Amino acid sequence: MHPVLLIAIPLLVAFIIPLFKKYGPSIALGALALNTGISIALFSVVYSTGTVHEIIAGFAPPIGIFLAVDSLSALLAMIINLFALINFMAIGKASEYKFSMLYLLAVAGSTGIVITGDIFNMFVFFEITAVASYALVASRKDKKSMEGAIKYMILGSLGSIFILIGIALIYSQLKSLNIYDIASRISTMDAKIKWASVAMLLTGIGVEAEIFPLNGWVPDAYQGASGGVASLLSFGPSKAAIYAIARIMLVIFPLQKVYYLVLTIGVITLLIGELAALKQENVKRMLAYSSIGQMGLITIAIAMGMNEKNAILAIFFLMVSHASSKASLFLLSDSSGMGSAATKYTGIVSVLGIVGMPPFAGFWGKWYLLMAAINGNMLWVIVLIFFSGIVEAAYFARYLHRYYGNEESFSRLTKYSMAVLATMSLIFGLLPLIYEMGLKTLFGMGGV
Amino acid sequence: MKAIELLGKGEEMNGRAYVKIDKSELEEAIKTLKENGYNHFVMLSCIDWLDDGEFELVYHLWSYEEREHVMLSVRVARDGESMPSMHELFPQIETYEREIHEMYGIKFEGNPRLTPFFLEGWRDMPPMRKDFDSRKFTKDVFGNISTIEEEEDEGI
Amino acid sequence: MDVSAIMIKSAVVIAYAFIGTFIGLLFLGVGRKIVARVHNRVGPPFYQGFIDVAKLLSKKTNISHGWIFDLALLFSISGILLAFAFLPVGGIKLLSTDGDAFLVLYLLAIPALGFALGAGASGNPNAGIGVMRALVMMLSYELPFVITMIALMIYYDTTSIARIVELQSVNGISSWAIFIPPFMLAAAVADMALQGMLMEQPFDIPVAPHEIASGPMVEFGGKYLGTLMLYKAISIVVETTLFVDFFLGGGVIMHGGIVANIANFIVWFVLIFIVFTLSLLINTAFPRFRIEQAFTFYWKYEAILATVALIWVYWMVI
Amino acid sequence: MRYEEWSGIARKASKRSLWMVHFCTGCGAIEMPPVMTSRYDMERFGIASMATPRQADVLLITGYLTVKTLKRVVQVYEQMQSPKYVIALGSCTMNGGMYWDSYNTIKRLDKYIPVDIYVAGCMPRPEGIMNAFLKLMKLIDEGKARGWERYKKYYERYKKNQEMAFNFVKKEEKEEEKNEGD
Amino acid sequence: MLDIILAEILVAAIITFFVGRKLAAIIAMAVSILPLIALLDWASLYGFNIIHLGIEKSISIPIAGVSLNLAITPLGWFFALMIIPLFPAIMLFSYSFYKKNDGFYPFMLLALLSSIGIIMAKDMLTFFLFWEMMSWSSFLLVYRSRDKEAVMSYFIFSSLSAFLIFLGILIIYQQNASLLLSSINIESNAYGVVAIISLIAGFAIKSVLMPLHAWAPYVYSKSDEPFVAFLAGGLSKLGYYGMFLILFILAGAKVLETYFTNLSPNYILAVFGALSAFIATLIAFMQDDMRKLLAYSSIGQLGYIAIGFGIGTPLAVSGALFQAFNHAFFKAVLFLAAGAVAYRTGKWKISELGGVGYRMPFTFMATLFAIFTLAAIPITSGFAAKWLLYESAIDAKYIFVAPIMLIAGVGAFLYSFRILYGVFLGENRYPNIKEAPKSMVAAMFILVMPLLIFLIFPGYMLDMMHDALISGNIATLNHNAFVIETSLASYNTIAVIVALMIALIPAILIYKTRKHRVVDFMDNYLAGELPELYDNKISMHAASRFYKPIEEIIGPYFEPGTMSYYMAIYRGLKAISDAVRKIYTGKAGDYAIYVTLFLLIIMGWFIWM
Repeated sequence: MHPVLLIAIPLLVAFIIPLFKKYGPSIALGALALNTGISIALFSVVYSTGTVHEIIAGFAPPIGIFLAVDSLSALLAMIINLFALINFMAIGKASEYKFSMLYLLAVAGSTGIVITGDIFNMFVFFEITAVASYALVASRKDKKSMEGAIKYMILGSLGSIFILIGIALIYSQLKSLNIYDIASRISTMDAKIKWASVAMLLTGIGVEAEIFPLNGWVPDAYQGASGGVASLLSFGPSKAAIYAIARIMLVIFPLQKVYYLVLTIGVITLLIGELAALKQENVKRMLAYSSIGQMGLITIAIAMGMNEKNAILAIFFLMVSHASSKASLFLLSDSSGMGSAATKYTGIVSVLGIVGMPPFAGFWGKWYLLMAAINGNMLWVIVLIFFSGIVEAAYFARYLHRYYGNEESFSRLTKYSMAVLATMSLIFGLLPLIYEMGLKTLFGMGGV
Repeated sequence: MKAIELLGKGEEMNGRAYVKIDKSELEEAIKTLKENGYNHFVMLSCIDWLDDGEFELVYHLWSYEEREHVMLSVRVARDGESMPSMHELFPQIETYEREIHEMYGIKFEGNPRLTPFFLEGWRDMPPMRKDFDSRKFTKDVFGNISTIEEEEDEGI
Repeated sequence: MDVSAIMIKSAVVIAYAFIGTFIGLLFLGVGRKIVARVHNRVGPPFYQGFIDVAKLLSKKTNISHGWIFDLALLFSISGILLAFAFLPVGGIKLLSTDGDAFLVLYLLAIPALGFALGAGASGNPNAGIGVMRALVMMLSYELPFVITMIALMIYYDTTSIARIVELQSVNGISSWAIFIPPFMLAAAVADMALQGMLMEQPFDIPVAPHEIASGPMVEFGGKYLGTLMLYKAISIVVETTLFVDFFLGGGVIMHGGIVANIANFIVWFVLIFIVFTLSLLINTAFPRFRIEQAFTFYWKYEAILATVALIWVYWMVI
Repeated sequence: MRYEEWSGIARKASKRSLWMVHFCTGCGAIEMPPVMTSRYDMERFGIASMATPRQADVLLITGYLTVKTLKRVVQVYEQMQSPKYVIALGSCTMNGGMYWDSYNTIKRLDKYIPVDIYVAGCMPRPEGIMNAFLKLMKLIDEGKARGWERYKKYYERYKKNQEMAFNFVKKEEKEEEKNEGD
Repeated sequence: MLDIILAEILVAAIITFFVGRKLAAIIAMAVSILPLIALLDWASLYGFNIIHLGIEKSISIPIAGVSLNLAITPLGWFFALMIIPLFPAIMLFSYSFYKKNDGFYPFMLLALLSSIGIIMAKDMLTFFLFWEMMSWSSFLLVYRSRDKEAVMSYFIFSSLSAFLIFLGILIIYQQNASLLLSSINIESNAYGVVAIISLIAGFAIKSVLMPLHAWAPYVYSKSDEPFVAFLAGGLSKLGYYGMFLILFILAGAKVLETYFTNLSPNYILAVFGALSAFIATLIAFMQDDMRKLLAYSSIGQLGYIAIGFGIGTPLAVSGALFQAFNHAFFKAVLFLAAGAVAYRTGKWKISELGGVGYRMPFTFMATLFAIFTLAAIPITSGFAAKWLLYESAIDAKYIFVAPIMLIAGVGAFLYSFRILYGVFLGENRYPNIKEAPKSMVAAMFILVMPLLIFLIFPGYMLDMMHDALISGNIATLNHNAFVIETSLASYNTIAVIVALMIALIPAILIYKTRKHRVVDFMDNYLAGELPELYDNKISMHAASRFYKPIEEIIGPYFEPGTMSYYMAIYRGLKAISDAVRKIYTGKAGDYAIYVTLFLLIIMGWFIWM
């Protein structure tokens, strides 16, 4: 089973659905289930053999499209599809066929970004996810979601332009689109153009990856979107974008200067995200700011990933913990609180997961991140992480206190799927899966 | 005397103004005196004229500016005629009225606390009235409480 | 510690307990005589203490408020006798080698806590307020007393009273603590604290008869009051001996056999009598303080003096 | 509990240490300071004034008693611990004194609580009070001050008298009528 | 065997979620006895061979790729003796305390598991993991109280403590590149000192040392009593376990001494302990809510242990460990008693309670004994502990710490009497309440049992901590079962007990020979007033605002309270957060400018740097 199926199936099904309008959601569900199966199979293959390289349509790498599935991308692909499946069940059958079409497109796009080895191909998938998520955010059709969607679209399109320019600059010099090929010949590029392309790419993808100055759209988009869409955004596109940054940073431009810049950006994003969330009364905006903070944390991990093996492990754990906890919290934020046992369980488990309490993946994420930080003896980074940790504890304690016990209106399926999403962080925190995956060489050739 | 000018009637009796007032004008009189400096309510006393069948209630007021003492005297029938209570004007009147109610039996409408004051468990007629024979009462009550002598056979 | 040694030791302790009670009751009567003399009155006979206790113990009916109320009776006598057993009396180390100053300090607290429980169980509001004042008094006079005690301990580098008495009687009277400059100040402070401990006039706030009907003792009568009188008597002896042991060398002037013991006993007796009379004279001179005044007196003025003495000793020692 | 079995020492001790609770109901209280202070000094005989009836042996009534005060005096007397004695000062306690015809003062204290010693005088002088104490001490010594035993023996009669005084009962028969009445 | 025990606790924790109230309590009780058996079995290692089941001494648990390895150490064993026995008693107590099973037992069992983990941790990863597990399982128990201050303050303070400890661990890890506790030696450079101080501060938050204690009064007074009995009794001891580990086993105290040549920081720890004991006691007796009073009294008593660790001499440390042992038990009993009283009367305020002791004699007896140990009455084990501490203060000539410590001891009488009089004695305002249920009374008496043993034989306690002291390379005192000798003086419990027996004879003689009559409550001297005239409504309660006179003198000094400083910081943070939120203006145009600006900045940065 060729990894390209992961992209092909959702795209194909997305365009078949309009024919069977009534059965749209159930078809989409089937496609997602299939997709999850494949991604789990792919994960086990990568788990046993290491990175997987596939070519599409018979052309050799420099010309043909080339898929490189390494350990992190296999994990992310599995998470995106698995969580998308559960999330879709949580959203339930009520959504009409147009919604499931967009949903499938977004899933296909973000999976594509993660597993492709070709820059231009990555750009195409960026466009697909971006367009799909604009429409998804606007799916609630009220004033707030319209406003959020528009802001997201403006910034998203600005970002895509920069990505395109960046890729064009690289192509003009090296005449190739394959990431690894570029990586090996990057030094031959003229310095000025090289730096320009890095800046362009970083900014472009940064918009989608919610890095500090570029995440203006995040609070409004997440507030506007419905719970299901917000949780999709939290584990789908943003994770893929952060992965793309990791790939550019660690594969194409493994240079010290870039490393310092991304580190400082990460720290600023973390502080801004956490502090902004402290005063925020509206739940969705608060969770959005907290996602910005978590993204900052992952960026720090990526920046340290350059020369610290622990940091790579930290990226794995943080990605999983943030995806699972944030997804369930966004689903929960649709109603006014945690009434029944299942929602109470979800709320408490996801908060403990994000704050980084032991059996959950978040704890290992923080542990390895800080181990890496102390190896690079960056004491000031540690202190700032601790400070933001305390601020995070403050607003999550207030969140837990305010929303405990109020009544809520969830169907049984939604409640249980939320609980499963939250338990994911616990499962990955206990099983040694991620640890082994983390030890494998990352990004195939030229990786760490 | 200033009080006599104020109320228009009454005469001076060994240095004090003595004014006879009817029950209805009483409140009016006290109010005017109070506004014009007689702000110290000395006491409320009651005399039992048994033979002409009336109680005489005397309201004593004192003014610090003029250093004058005025006595407003009101005549009330003995057979249980009631009096309006003046405690809104001077709070301490309430206690005086309570005592007079207990000792003479005059009812004061509006007085919130006409409960027993000095005498606990008293079931006879108000003791200060002239027609109450204290000596006979003592003989009846305390007279027949027998002393407890030591029975001789016990011996010390 | 073979059995015979224990037997002798407990016999000595029991003997001294009786002596202590006897002297205590004697002091009660004599105390009232001295106060009466100051008032230019004849005053009761010196054996009045014995008569009062005999009368109280021979009362026909004794009112009690339950088993917690009786606790007061048990605690008071046993606590004060225990404290007395752990004090060197006139140079004779009863049990004071087995315990030290802190033990005695806390043993003195047992009777106080026993009263508090008994008074509390009697349910009388006067008793509650009385006990509150007694505990606040204890808190207030303990601070200066404890500071002077620590000054002594640091100076003699021991916490056992027996050792302190030994070190003070190395060469007779001249080596008494009171003649060392900082300890003169400390002795004055400790004497005022002693005034509070003995509940003499300026500080008899807890048992004030006029304000709170003799405080904790409101519901005590008959044998309960008799026991309290015994406690009061013995506590006079104990507290004055404590003061004498700390500052006046425990009355030890000679070392050696029986003669020395008798001499030391007499000196000890004279010393505690002087200290007791001093506190009585202060008693007659002062009206009763309010509890706030007593608290500020001890915690502001006395504590400062005591700390000065402590620092002075500390500076001398290091 | 016969008086004689009571050992001699106890009697001697209680004689020489009388503790007094002092119920100043009338004008006798002013006589007490000279008794306590240096001129007459009752402490010579071991007499001291105590704050609560629980601690006292002697109840000193120093003046006329209205019915209302009698209720409190009876309560204090019952709270004292036996053996207890009562000394009544002044003529008001004997026969009502100048209040002989007043409607609410009791005429003879003896009818309500057992009185060991009456001290005549419209307020006796301190010497009188001192004599009373000395007489009481002599009585105790001879074992004649037995008021508290009388109270225990004739308790119901004392109680009945007290009830009649408290409710100003006119006549015994009136009482029966009252019973049928209500 | 050990793995079965731990697995059972975990499984029980999960089962008790779904099981009925009574069954959950029974399971919890049964499971919490298992570690106790393990403790007794390991006792044979340290000279007390009681039972021999051959339970393994160490175990390693694989989790997420790494393995947590646990092993019993002498210090761990001694602290386990303080903490583990609390659990069966608390479960027994809560058998009849809770009306419905809403999540108390599972989290208590998780807390039990994590405290075992902390005590037996061999390396710092395991230690920190179980430390965090402890903080969130106890947080969820505090969370049940639904009170805003308690929930927020507990969560923030425990995450602050966790981060401080993590900082210390990181620096130590950086210095000797291994997490194993046995192979650590902290260099005495600036980093080492920062690590030690942050570790001690982290542990001090959990063991409520004065400036970091702000959360305790809120949490102790709002969450339910059985949990607070563990929180005050057990959890604070884990803080001191960590401190002992850092200061003595990893020779932190020596590092601090060598680094700060002139002023030894141990003295500062002793001073903090003394202040904590003194100020907490003064605040304690002004409280009206019984649980707040017990909270401040717990802060005060824990201050003594900090003094002991601060002075650091063998005398001081053994005194501190003895005091820790006593405090674990008598504080648990006091909170359980408060729970029993609240269970029956539904009230906590002393001004509303009164005379409960007449109708609940057993609860009163348990409280009375616990209070005697708290107030260090001579023959109780409380006195032996405090005696050692006083001796060490005098021996080390700490002239500032010694008087304050002694006054705090005397101050303990004041608030202990306030509880006895205000709640149990005084006017009987609850004449018809019944005694607490049997299971509650049994739980209290189980916790009183250990204090009884060490009442007569303080020497045994010194034997038990013998190995722990040696592992912390501290000398031990020469003692036998009854007598403790120190350079300054000696304390012989047998002499005290025998003398007490002798002294009791006259008291019993007087008590027995003269008969006495028990009188009912209303027959009291009320200056002759007759209660019947006021139809028995005379209030005889004198316990509300009991220490009013000195409250007005001392009160103003403690007016603002440390929590107000923390609240100021919190408001400052909120102001910053407000400023930060301003950046997100909400207009798409600004965001676009931000993006382009960002691009220009990083391009400039790349090209010119």
